[in-house]
Amino acid sequence: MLTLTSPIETYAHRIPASVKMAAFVALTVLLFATPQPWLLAPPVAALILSCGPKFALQSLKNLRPLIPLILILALWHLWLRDPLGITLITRMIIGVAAANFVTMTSKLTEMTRTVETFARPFSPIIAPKTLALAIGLTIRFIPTMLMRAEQITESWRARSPKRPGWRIFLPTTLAALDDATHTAEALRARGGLG
Amino acid sequence: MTTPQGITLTNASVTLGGKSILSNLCLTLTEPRIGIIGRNGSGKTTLLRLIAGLIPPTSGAVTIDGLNPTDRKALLPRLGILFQNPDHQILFPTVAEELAFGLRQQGQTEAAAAAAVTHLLSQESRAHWAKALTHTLSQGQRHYLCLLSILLMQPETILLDEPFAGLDLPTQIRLARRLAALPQRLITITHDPEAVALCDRVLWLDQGQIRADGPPGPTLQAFTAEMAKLGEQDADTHLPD
Amino acid sequence: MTTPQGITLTNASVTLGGKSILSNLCLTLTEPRIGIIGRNGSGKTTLLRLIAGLIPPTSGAVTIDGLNPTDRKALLPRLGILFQNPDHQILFPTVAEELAFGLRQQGQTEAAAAAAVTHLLSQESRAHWAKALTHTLSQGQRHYLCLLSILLMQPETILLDEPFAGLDLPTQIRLARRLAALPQRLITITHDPEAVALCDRVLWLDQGQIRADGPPGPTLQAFTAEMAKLGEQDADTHLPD
Amino acid sequence: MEKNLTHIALFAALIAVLGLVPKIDLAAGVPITAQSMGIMLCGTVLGAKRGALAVLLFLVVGLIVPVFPGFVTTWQKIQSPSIGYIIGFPIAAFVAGLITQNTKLALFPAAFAGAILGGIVVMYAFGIPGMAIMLGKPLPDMALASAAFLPGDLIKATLAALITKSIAQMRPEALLSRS
Ligand SMILES: Nc1ncnc2c1ncn2[C@@H]1O[C@H](COP(=O)(O)OP(=O)(O)OP(=O)(O)O)[C@@H](O)[C@H]1O
Ligand SMILES: Nc1ncnc2c1ncn2[C@@H]1O[C@H](COP(=O)(O)OP(=O)(O)OP(=O)(O)O)[C@@H](O)[C@H]1O
Ligand SMILES: O=C(O)CCCC[C@@H]1SC[C@@H]2NC(=O)N[C@@H]21
Ligand SMILES: [Mg+2]
Ligand SMILES: [Mg+2]
Repeated sequence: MLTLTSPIETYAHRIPASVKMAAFVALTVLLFATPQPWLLAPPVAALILSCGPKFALQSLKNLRPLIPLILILALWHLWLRDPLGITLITRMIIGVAAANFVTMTSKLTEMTRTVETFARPFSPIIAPKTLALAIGLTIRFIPTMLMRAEQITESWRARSPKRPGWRIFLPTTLAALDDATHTAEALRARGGLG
Repeated sequence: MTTPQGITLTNASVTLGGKSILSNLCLTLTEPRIGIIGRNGSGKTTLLRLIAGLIPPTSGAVTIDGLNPTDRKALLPRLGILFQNPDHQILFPTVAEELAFGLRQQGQTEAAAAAAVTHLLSQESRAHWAKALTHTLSQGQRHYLCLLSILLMQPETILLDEPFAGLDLPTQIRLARRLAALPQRLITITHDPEAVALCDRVLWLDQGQIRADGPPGPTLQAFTAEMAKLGEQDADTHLPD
Repeated sequence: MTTPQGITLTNASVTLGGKSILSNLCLTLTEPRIGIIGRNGSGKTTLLRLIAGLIPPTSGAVTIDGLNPTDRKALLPRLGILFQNPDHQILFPTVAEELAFGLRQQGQTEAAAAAAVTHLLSQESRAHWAKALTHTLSQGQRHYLCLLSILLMQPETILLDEPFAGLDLPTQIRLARRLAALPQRLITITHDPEAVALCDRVLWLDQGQIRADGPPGPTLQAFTAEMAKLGEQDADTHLPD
Repeated sequence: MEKNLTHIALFAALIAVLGLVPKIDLAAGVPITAQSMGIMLCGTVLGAKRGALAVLLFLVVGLIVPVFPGFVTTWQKIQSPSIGYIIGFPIAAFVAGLITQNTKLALFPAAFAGAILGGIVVMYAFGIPGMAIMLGKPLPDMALASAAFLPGDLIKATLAALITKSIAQMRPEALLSRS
């Protein structure tokens, strides 16, 4: 599934998502305010380690997407002989590790609900219920579009010796637009937004 | 003042993409069991969407118990719709969420909706469906799920677009029995005359117009005779644009 | 050495999402008219996808005229597939493009493909369909379009998944007549015993296994009796997970 | 109303799906991604307001699930040199939509102009200062570094305009920017 939520249940899963998100925002502010972001590394590392070795290992693995970025920034700053690179990279690693901690220990529904709560001040612009529905629809449309692409590839392969490649982009987009139209009708048929 | 009960169409027409699909329909539908039959492309699904307020009439008017069908909120307890293609109806990734959504929309609490869903599924001996992913169900299973989700909401009128197509025989037999026992008004759309033989009233839709309207006996007889005649020909020699 | 003709399954099993859908099927399909019947969710569509090489067997093997079905190039002239849901088959925005696609893939020139499409549509008195947008056709019309696009390619074996569901009676009658006249091998998947009554061989698929296999007479009789019995019960008391 | 909502959600999802196309990492730490085409499409197909809302929705969903290339969330992106671009995303879509819906040009040139002005000019106007601040480097250097995006972005703008035109032909009712 499309989620980073860790299947390893820890005490941190039971802390409300709102608390974790607020703490994360505070940490980010600190990270950018201080010229010595590495001072924040020990508490964040301790937090992750306190959830057990298996969880910590998973956290480490989830940092993998950062590797190319870190390498590039490191090489670039080495070439420039600019020590700022160290600050940049530590800040990024700590920030991303903390962000992952929040997503790994919070359930999708709970995070949606928290975002809904935080968005309450905007309720004159968008009703919290509508926002929650929009978030849910988006999360659903992502695999649906991929499934559409698969179905279209399958139908293509059933009639063609060649793989479709990029040619599926337009049919998939059109099919997805039709899906959105049908979803709108299905929503209306069961009471709609109101 | 009494508001008119049932579904009324007054000179209702629908034009889509510059093509006239339904023309000048005048109908008052009040019978408890109504069948609408017609060929592919005759406008059955368009008529359903018009009645359900999913598309507005290009001209003329539609009312349901005196209300405008585009007022979905007022209509929710009055009208339920089974779509012809289950993929066009299913909104949620799991069976339980799909079933619960309608009840939540009707104002039930999350707990009440969940309980109703569990009860329904166990009644259907399909408790193991609750957590099943809707997109992995077979086509017939998805179709049946859509039906269950409408029946669960207990609307006063249920519009069914080809409710039996794609269902296997035991499910068809059970469904027919179950539908027959419902106190609600049912409007069944189909191309299969057998499916509406027990209705109080059958309408035959042909190229967007009512070709016949009355008790099932004579209407279906005329329909079946015409269909057999057309089937003998090698192609539709006179299809309009 | 002669290569085996027809479709063979050797101990073929399919597991999807951790669930066993087809188990240990051993079949040799060579008859010109084969029917596959079964309940919703029995695995009919999965079997079709397996035979067509759209999914690989989890274990065991499948061959078509001795070839591996994943070899699309060799298979194209041998196998055509009608998908159960037209929405899963239609690729192009207009009817003419949809019909021409298969012919182009078989190596015909654009002009030849266009001519074949025009000829076919006028033969069907549906010349006005050529420029129609596929997504505005009615469900039955889309279904029929999918059928036409497969027939146009004239593959040696045609796999049809519920070819009659959703088609109106005249179209069904004509289609049946047309299919009967085809020299190709047809494998028809359906839940409706009538649709396969004239086959040479009928297979009854039940929970991913062959429950019966033989001439239509006895197989369909047993199937219909079982279905009627199940229909009398109020629910499937013993559905597996 | 429901149609607006589902189309906005669909385009938010489309940006996420484009995030599955492999990115190309560049020196300054901001990658070349296919997602910027998604931003352009939001504007040119949905129009200014809905397009911007779709991008905002994408960013909000990104707080909950990973929607950026390499399975990355919005939380992480706002820590990276990309932050300026991320802030520019909704505004870029808004401008692209504004131009598409308000010029008297034919759809293709209008969408192309919108994609260039919104998806490139406005986008870089936010992105370059963002890089300068995050990386502590002078603006001109960063502007120069961003030139590496130009060829790709020009191709993406052309594709976005073509797709917009195709949608107008094949699903005219879905082209909310001009309805
Ligand atoms: N958006 C549209 N633009 C143009 N024509 C349309 C549109 N929607 C439907 N039609 C046409 O309207 C006619 C009626 O379609 P409808 O779906 O109501 O038929 P139906 O009676 O439900 O058929 P079926 O039995 O195949 O489901 C068809 O000829 C179809 O091509
Ligand atoms: N990806 C999947 N993951 C899990 N289960 C699946 C998956 N695909 C199919 N199934 C299950 O496999 C079974 C067989 O599905 P299949 O579509 O082959 O049935 P079918 O015989 O064609 O039914 P129908 O008559 O309704 O079309 C169903 O119970 C379905 O839920
Ligand atoms: O970090 C990311 O994942 C995306 C940041 C934005 C990348 C910008 S968008 C405009 C420009 N064109 C690209 O291809 N990349 C940058
Ligand atoms: Mg219909
Ligand atoms: Mg099937």
